Parts: sequence; structure tokens; C-alpha cells
Amino acid sequence: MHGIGVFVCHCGSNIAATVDVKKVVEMARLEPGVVHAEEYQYMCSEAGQERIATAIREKNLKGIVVCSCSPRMHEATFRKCAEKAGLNPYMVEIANLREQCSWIHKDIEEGTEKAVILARAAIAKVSLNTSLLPGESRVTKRALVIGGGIAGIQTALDIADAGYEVDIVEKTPSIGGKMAQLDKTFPTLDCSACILTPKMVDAAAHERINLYTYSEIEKVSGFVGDFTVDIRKKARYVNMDKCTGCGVCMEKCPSKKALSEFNSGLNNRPAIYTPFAQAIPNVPVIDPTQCTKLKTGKCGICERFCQAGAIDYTQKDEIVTRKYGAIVVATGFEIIKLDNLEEYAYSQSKDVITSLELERIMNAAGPTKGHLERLSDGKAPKNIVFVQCVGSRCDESKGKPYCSKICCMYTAKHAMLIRDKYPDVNVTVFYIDVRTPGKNFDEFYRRAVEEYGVNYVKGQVGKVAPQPDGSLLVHGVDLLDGKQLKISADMVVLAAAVEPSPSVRKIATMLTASIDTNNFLTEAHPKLRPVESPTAGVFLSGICQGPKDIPETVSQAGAAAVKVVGLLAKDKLLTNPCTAKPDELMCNGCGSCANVCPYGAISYEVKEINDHGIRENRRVAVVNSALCQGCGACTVTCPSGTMDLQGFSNRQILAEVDAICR
Amino acid sequence: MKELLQDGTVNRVLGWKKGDLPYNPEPAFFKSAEELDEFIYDGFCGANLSKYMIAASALEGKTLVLLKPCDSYSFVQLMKEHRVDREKAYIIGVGCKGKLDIERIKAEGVKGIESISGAEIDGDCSTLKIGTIYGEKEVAYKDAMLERCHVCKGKEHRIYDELMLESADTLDSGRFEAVEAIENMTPEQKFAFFKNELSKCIRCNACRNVCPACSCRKCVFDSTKFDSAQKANVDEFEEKMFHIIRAFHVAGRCTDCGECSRVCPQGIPLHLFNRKFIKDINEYYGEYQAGNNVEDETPLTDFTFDDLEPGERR
Amino acid sequence: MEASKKRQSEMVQEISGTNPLKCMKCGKCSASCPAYEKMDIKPHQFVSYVINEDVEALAKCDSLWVCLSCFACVERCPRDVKPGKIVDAARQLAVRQKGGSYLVPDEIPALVDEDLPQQLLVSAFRKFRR
Amino acid sequence: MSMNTEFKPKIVAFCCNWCSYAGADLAGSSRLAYPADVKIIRVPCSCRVNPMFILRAFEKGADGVIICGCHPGDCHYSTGNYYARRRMTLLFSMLDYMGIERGRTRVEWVSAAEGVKFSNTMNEFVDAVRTLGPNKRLGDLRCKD
Repeated sequence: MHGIGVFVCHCGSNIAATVDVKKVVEMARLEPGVVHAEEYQYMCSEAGQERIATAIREKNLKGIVVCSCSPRMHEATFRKCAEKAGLNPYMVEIANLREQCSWIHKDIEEGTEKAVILARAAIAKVSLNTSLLPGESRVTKRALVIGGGIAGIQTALDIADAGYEVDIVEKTPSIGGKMAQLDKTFPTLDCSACILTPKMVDAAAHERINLYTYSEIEKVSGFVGDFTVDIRKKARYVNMDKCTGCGVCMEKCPSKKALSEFNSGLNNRPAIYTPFAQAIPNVPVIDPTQCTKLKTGKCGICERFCQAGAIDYTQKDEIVTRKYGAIVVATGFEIIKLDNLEEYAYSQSKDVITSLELERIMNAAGPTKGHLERLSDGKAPKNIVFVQCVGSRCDESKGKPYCSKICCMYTAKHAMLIRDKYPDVNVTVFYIDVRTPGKNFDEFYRRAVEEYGVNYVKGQVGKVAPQPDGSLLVHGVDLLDGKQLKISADMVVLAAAVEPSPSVRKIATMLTASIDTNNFLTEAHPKLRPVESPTAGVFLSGICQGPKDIPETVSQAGAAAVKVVGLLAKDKLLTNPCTAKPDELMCNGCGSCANVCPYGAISYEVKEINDHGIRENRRVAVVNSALCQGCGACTVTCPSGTMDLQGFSNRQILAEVDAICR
Repeated sequence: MKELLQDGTVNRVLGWKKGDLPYNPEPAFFKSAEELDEFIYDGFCGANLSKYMIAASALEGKTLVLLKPCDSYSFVQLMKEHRVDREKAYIIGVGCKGKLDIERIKAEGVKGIESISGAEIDGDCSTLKIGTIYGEKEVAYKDAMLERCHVCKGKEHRIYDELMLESADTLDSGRFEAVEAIENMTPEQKFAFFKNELSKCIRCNACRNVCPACSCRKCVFDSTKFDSAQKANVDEFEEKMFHIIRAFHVAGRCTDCGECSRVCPQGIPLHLFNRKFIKDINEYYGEYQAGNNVEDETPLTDFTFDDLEPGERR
Repeated sequence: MEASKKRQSEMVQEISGTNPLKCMKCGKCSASCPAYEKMDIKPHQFVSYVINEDVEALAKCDSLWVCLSCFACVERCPRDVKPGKIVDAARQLAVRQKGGSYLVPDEIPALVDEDLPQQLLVSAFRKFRR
Repeated sequence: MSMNTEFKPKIVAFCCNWCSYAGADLAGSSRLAYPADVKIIRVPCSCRVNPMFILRAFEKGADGVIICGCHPGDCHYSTGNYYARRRMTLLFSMLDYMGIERGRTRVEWVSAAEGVKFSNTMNEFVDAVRTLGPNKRLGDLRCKD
């Protein structure tokens, strides 16, 4: 191709310090097809872009190479610039002289030599570029929110209020999530249920929000603007339309041995149950592992007592398939298992509990009706020890390497509430650091110490030893006083680390959203795009992205909602034109390309082909460019090279290889 | 066969025709009962006819095709790749008692061959009596067999409409012995071995033309898509890489029919490439025989989450 | 002088196989230590001596010989810093410097008390071996 | 001065756009040096790397070829790197079988966050190729002595 322009950026001194930009320009001029080459301080600046545009117009350039920073940084900028000057945006190639050259090499000679080669490769590639036009794809004006905790509810409400339909898929029988299990919230000490339940009701009553509770995501296909999702609605064995929520079935159910998930397993629930009294929807489900009727065929008591005739033992799981334009992941968290931290005796004593269990004990609707008592003997505790950082900030063999962020504050809350309600109870908190960044957070912690007399001791607990008399001997240390402590307690509360809900791994795989080593979903950019997943059309809300408290979760939920609304507000999306393109004349129709296509974008048609005058009907591959995402798997699997990838064609890549190895 | 041709069940027969020498029958289409007089099926009919069925599938009516047990794998593989039309084929599965390699006979020092008997398919196939200008010579049938017959996949047809003729077991050595022997060489020895073999290649493309898996309408080496066309004579790239890429393209699809080695005029043991891939696939991803059936996922268009990493060994 | 201090600190890290910089100063080691009261330098302080390149002081302290080598601190350390290994390494350095005034292996069987717990013996070997 | 210290190998690195190319950028912005011998070609996914590209690089004088992609399970296109893994496993095994030094080919999974790993990998790989010296074998494969 004749008419290539090369633009070398100094990037201030970022490139110019270790690359002789003048030499790069000089060498680029010698390349075949290059008719223009220049250098400039900042190509991405307005003046720099103007230079490029002027050169394109004046020298009638057919393709340009910008030697600058990474294409991940400014490829879009220069493509726009080219387009404005009348050049197809895909006639632009970037030589990465900054991140992959000047910044890693110190020697100017070495840097310049490499820069010249990188420029050469980009020139060789651009000379084989072809003009590409992005396609258009439609946007389904409906959002899916996975997870019905506070993050999911808030995201759904914000999207629905902006005028778009939203479905919430929640795996448990009710929305509400972990926040519904909490008694009070820091730092205001208002009642969790009092602020959450109105939101739950709002979500349920909202005309644009549809709840799929007791449901899970089964399959996801498609792409931004046009996802197709299979949702498995698990059999409830209760007809949602008929049930009035009277609750007689739960009262009468003879099988009451199952542990209540909502009360952290501290008491029992019937086989037919709603997780808690304010559950939404207020329709019970039958736990098939517990129900005598479903297990043995005998019983049927709930059916007999149900006035509404809502019980249906024959119900089966149902798959509903829906289309969405955007998906928000709000799968929340779980408390880690404490198997690797046996020294705290969690499995040995009923009186060693996690903070979430304490939350249920302190709650009026909890297993002890809100009375602070020991689970072993029901006695009121006199000495309570709180242990911080249980499984957080640990080596990976023991727990999680991250700070769970919320424990310092909720422990202060617990300590304060106990001292407030039971002033004669001694409360000791063993801490490593007290971390209270947040509005009114440190003030809150100081009140626990100064007003409520909570005893904060700096030092981790070494061991909790259950004693024959039922007490717990806590081996601790006061590092500031330099004293080893042995405290006899009758209740120990562990601030166990949080971890992303285990279900998120499977969901991330289905969404092709990336996940980090701790199973937190990765954001598109840690600072600038914190609520978007790198996968277009997938957004993140709440703890699934990283530990956070309620106010942060709610703000992130709102931010995710805005991003979703911004996407759904568009009627069409431009699609990436770098898609696979088959050459019908060469195609064998063998089917191997469709086998490796992750998007189902390839199908086969019998077409009349005119192969150099010979007309015959042949089975050939056809690519749906709206579905194709341009990975190139098909191009390699195709033995004849029928499939090629636009923008990264075989010849383009080979030209780069040749230029580099020249 | 004649009846099927005459009553119109099939429009033509795809079989082997007598050659001009006692040992070189060639694949042929027979369109009439008269033409069938020239038909032959004996120990020298090594050619795998399944690839011709690609062209025959585009013709009017059915084609009667004779497939040996090992050829039937190729036919199934081609069916799997939608290259042949099962409806257009009337398959007679013919028995096989091992196919002969004239080069081996010549290697026994037999020269000036005028006639060969003992290669008939209905005989016991134990001894070849060879009439030469120097008198009659005898060669054991077994010693004259193609390499591929010594590592035979078995005498069962994967697909047929009708079976004919008896088979005899010919398997008497390990399929991967030669591959293992090379694997156990030092890098220098390996290199020397392949350098010696590949240096003989004249790029006649016989291997490509005969291979049932190399059935692309247009080979990448003839295509403009990789900048590799029309350079066969000037750019040594193709010549060096041809065999590696060819083996890679048929990896997971090659049924190990052995035709490539049989037709190579330079006697390059080309099956050693294909068989290395087959061995690796078996070891890394589980036993796999291409052409066994149409359902199995081809190894290279499949994966498991815990596949080996490159260079890792199980 | 500086160099030899640095070298000693590196030796401790090398022998113990620990990285003292991983310590977050939680004190769990000191909370777990059965010999804490008798120690002059407490378990959670060991790392500071290594980081500050003052292994000499560590090698002279009583804690070295008070440590029971029960390895509770190693077992429980949330950051895998292993203070017990550090003290063990300091002990080895001290032993190496002192020279050979220790038991000959052949003399040991006669001295062993049948009722002695195995762990104590092993600890003793670890502590007093050359 | 031995041969090896003077020898400047030509190394072609194919990096997938989503993980490894970003990892290389991160190595750059973190100023983690690796030899200038490495030249990166951006591909959308490791599954875009055709064995032809690798052999072509060797043909044109490359001394080593490395392919970097997202970690298995993290592919932007969900499955691309799994196919790439099978293809490269077989191809490299074949090259090894033909006596072409194993050290000249490598596959490494580098995420967008692993700038350090990228730099370390490239340093190691270049060292390994330097030790092997200039690549002659592929070029010599059809030349009789």
C-alpha cells in the first residue's frame, strides 16, 4: 500500500529519553509505502492530533502508524482522529514505543533499535489493513441483577426508577441477603431490618422489577446489549399464585429438624419454611431434603391444612429463558470456614461463635429472642472476649490475605451494644490494628472505649481453651504492656473473614467475567472503572468486587445502576468489526470452526458457489458478525485457512513476524 | 457388483483396475459391466478409495465403493467432516490379508519381475511366487507387507452395506515402537534423523494428494492467505515446514491409514509425523482413534479444564 | 562491622527460611508462648532484631535457651513468619560460635530417662546439637 | 568474551490483547526491565496464534518464540486459551521430536496484573535462548550436509 504516514510521539521525555525519535522517523521514511513521517512532543494532544489530521488530508494518506504509548491507551483516540480527517479508523496501527520499549530499556541505542523494528512491524501491518465498518447490534432494554441482597436490591431499584425493566435472580427463597440477618448497623446503630425491609417491599412492589427468588443462573450466552440467560426456578412445591402467606403450613409441619439458615444454624426450622417473617415473597418453600412427603410419600399434612390449596408436591424445576441488555453481579459474601483456625476452638465449644451468629443472638427475632445468653447452657455471660482478624490478613495457608474491612466497625458496635444493655458484662477486644476510615467511624470506635468502657487490648489471641467448668480460657497478649494475658471468658466472639459467595465462580465463568485469586470479581480498571467488569455489559455491585460495608455497597449499587442505564439508554451499539470472515471459495464445510466457536457465531449453509466458473452447491461456513467477538479460534482450527480474522489477518500477522525477524 | 450396476442400484463402481505391471493396480471408476472385467482386488490394492468418494458424492446417483477395514475409518472421518455423502455410497467392506509393498520385495533383491502369484485375496497369502527374468523367486507374504499392516488397527469395518471376502490378522508389532525409538534419541540424533529423511523430499505433493484428511478444496500451501502460494520453488519455507504443518492440520483427524508413506516416491516414513501426534493425543488427552465414529469430539477442537501444560508430562 | 551484622541477619533468614518483613506485629506468637514469662526478648520481638540487624543481642539473650521449641508460634502465626524458627536459627548461630563443648552422641543413651517425653528430647537435640 | 554474551537473539512474543499484552504494559509502566530482544505482536487471543506464524518466525530467523495468554479459566473469550494449550502442547512436542531445542518455544499464562511475571518470564526465556545460541536447526532441516 502506498501512502502511509508515520507519527512518532516523544511523550514528553517518556519516549524521547531512551528512544532517538528523529532516527525512528528517518528509518520509517525508508520503509516501502511510507510517504510521510514526523515526530512531535505529544501526539495525543490537540495540536498533535491536528498534525495527524492535516497530514492525512494534505498528503492523502491511506494508512497511518502512530508510534506512541500502548494501543490500550490511545488507539481509540487516534482512530477517532483519523476518522475525523476522513480516513477509515481501522487504517490506524499503533507501535507501542512507551510501555514496551522506552520504559523498560535504559540504553538509548538499544531502545532506538527496538523502536525502529516495532515501527517497521506496524508499517508492515498497516500496509495490509483494510477499511472496516463496525456493525450495529440492538440493545435489549432489560437488565438482570444476580443476587437479591442490599446491593442487588438497590441496583434494581435505581435501574427501575430510571425507567427500565429489571429482573432480580436470588438463590434463596427470599430477597434481603446478609443485611436482613443483621441486628443493628454501624455507626448509627439503627435497626437493619427497619431500613432494609422498606427497600425489599419497594423492590417487590415496583412495576418494573420482577423477582426470581429460589432461582439460579443456569446458562448465559450472547454479549453486551443482547444476553440470553437461562434461569432455573427451583421447585418451591408451593404455588406462588395461590399461597396467601398465612403460615399455617409452617406451624403444622411435623419435620422441624432442619437448621435455620437465616439464624446461622443456631436453631431449627420446619421443612416448609420462609427464611424469616418479613421474607419477600412471603411464600414458603419445601426443602426436599427434609420433607417427609417428598422423601417417603407419607405425610402431606401441609397440603391438608392449606386453605388456599397452594401445596403442589409435583412441582418441578422450571427453566425460563430471558433476554437482557446488561447484567449486574451482586452475589455478596459468606463467612469463611474456620477449619484452619482450630486454635480458637470454634468447633469444640458452642460458646465460641462468629460475629454473624452474635448478630442473630442479639436480634429479637433470633434463636434467643434477643437475650444475650450462652448457647451451651443458656446462662448470661459475664466476660466476653472479641477476637479480631480471624482468618483475615493471613498467609494463604491459614485464611485470606486481605483485610475484611467491616470487622473493626461491627465489633465496636457489638461491644458497645452489649455494654449498653448489660453494663455488668466485661467486654475485651483483642485487636491487631483498629481500622476505622469512614465518616464518623473513628468517633464511633472512641465512644466504645471512652463512653462504654470496652477494654481494647493490642495483641492477637493465641488460643482459646475450653475448660471443664464450661468457661473458656483465652490466651492472649497485651503487646503494649508487654504482658501475656490469660482471661477466663464465658463467650468468645470471632470476627471471621468474609469471602465472596462461592457461587460467584460458576457465574463468573458463565459471564466470562474475570475473577482474582481470592474469587473477587475483577473490575475493568481499579480506579477509573470500579463498577464495570472487563467483560462488556457486565457490572459489579457490592462485596462480589471486594470487601465493603453497607454505605459503600449502596453507593456502588447506584453507580452500577447508572452504568446500566447509560447502556440501556442506547438504541444500538456499534460492534467490533474485527470479526472472522470465511472465504466461501475455499471452505470445505467440515465443521471444525463451529466446534471451537465460543459464541455459536458460525453456522453452515448450502449455497451455490461459483468457483472459477464451476457452479455447484456446497456446504460452507457462515459467520454471524453480530455474535462473533473476534477471538480467532476458528482461524487456526481451519486447515485450509478459509477463516481469517479481520484486523488481525494471517497476512498482517505474518507481515509483522517478517518485519521483526528481518 | 455387476448386478448392482446393471439393476441401477448404483451408477458406478469405485474399485481397483489392473495395472500395466503385476504389482501396480490403480484406483478406477467402472461405469459398465464390461469395464468391470478389468477389475482386480489383490494384495497390491493398497490404495485407500475413500477420498475419491468426495468427488463421487457430487455425482449423480450412488457409487459402489470397496473399502478395506482401514479405509472405512477414513470414510467415517470424512462423513464426520461432511465431505462425503453416506446416501450416495453403497459400501462393500472387503476383507484384507495385509497389503504388499513392492519396494520391500525389491529390497529382498528381487529384480526383473515378470509375474507374481500368491497375492490373490482368496489364497492363503503366505508365500509370494515371483517370476523374474532370472527365474522364480519366493518371498514370504509377511515380509513383503506394508509397514502399516504390521501395526493393523484390526479387520473390522467401521461402516458398510455389505461384507465380502475373508480377512487375516496381520498385527505383529507395536504401533508406536518406531515413534518411541525416535523419542529416546538425543536431540542431535533426532535432528539428524529427520534432516536425513526430509532432505529427500521433492515436494511432489503425492502425500497430500493421497491423504484422505488432506482434502481441502484449496491447500494453505496453494493459497494467498498465508503469503505462501506460488513460492514453492523459490521459498524454502514451505518445503521445510510443509510436513510439520501438514501433520498438524491432520492431527486428530488422521486415521493412520498409512497412504502418505505408501505413495512417497522418496520413501520418507511420513507416518512417523502423524503417529507422533496420535501417540501424544492418546497419552495427553485419552485414547482416540479418528474415524472410529462420527460422534466423538476431535481432540484439537475439544479441551478439558485440567489439560497438560505444554512441555508437561503425565 | 556493619557488613557482618547484615550478614548475620541474612544468615538467620537463610537458616530459618523466614521473611521477617511479612510480620504484621499481631503478637499471636507471644500470646501462644508457654515460656513467655521467662523470656527477656519476647517472641513477637524476635523479628525486630533480625530486621534491625541486631542478631548479636538475640544470640546473647536468655530467650534462646528458654524457648521450648514447642513451635506453637510457628503453627499459629497467621503470616507464616515462624518466630520459633528465627530463635532456632539464632541458637544455631550462637552454638556455631561457642565451639564444641557438647555431648558426644555415644554418651546420650545412658543419660536418657525412659519417662522423658520424646518431644522434649527432640527439642533438646535441636537446641544443644552442634 | 564468549559467544553467548555477544549473541543477541531474536525473540517473537505473541501476547493476547486482554491479559498478557496488558501485563507487558504493566511491566513497562512499573519499569520492570527485560531484554530488548523481545518484540511483542499483539493478537486478540492466544488461540489466534497459528502454528504457521511460529514456524514462519523461525524461518525468518527468530531464535525463540513465546506465546502468552490469559490464565486457563480467565480467557476473555472463555475458552480460547484451552484450545491454544492443546495446539501448542502438540506442536512443541512435535518440534522436540524433530530435535529442535525445546527451550526455543514456550507458553506462559500472564494476567493483566502480572507485570512482574511478564518481566521475569521474558528474562528467563531470553536467558534460555541465549544459552542455546543462534537457531540453525529449522533452517537446516532440509539441507543435506
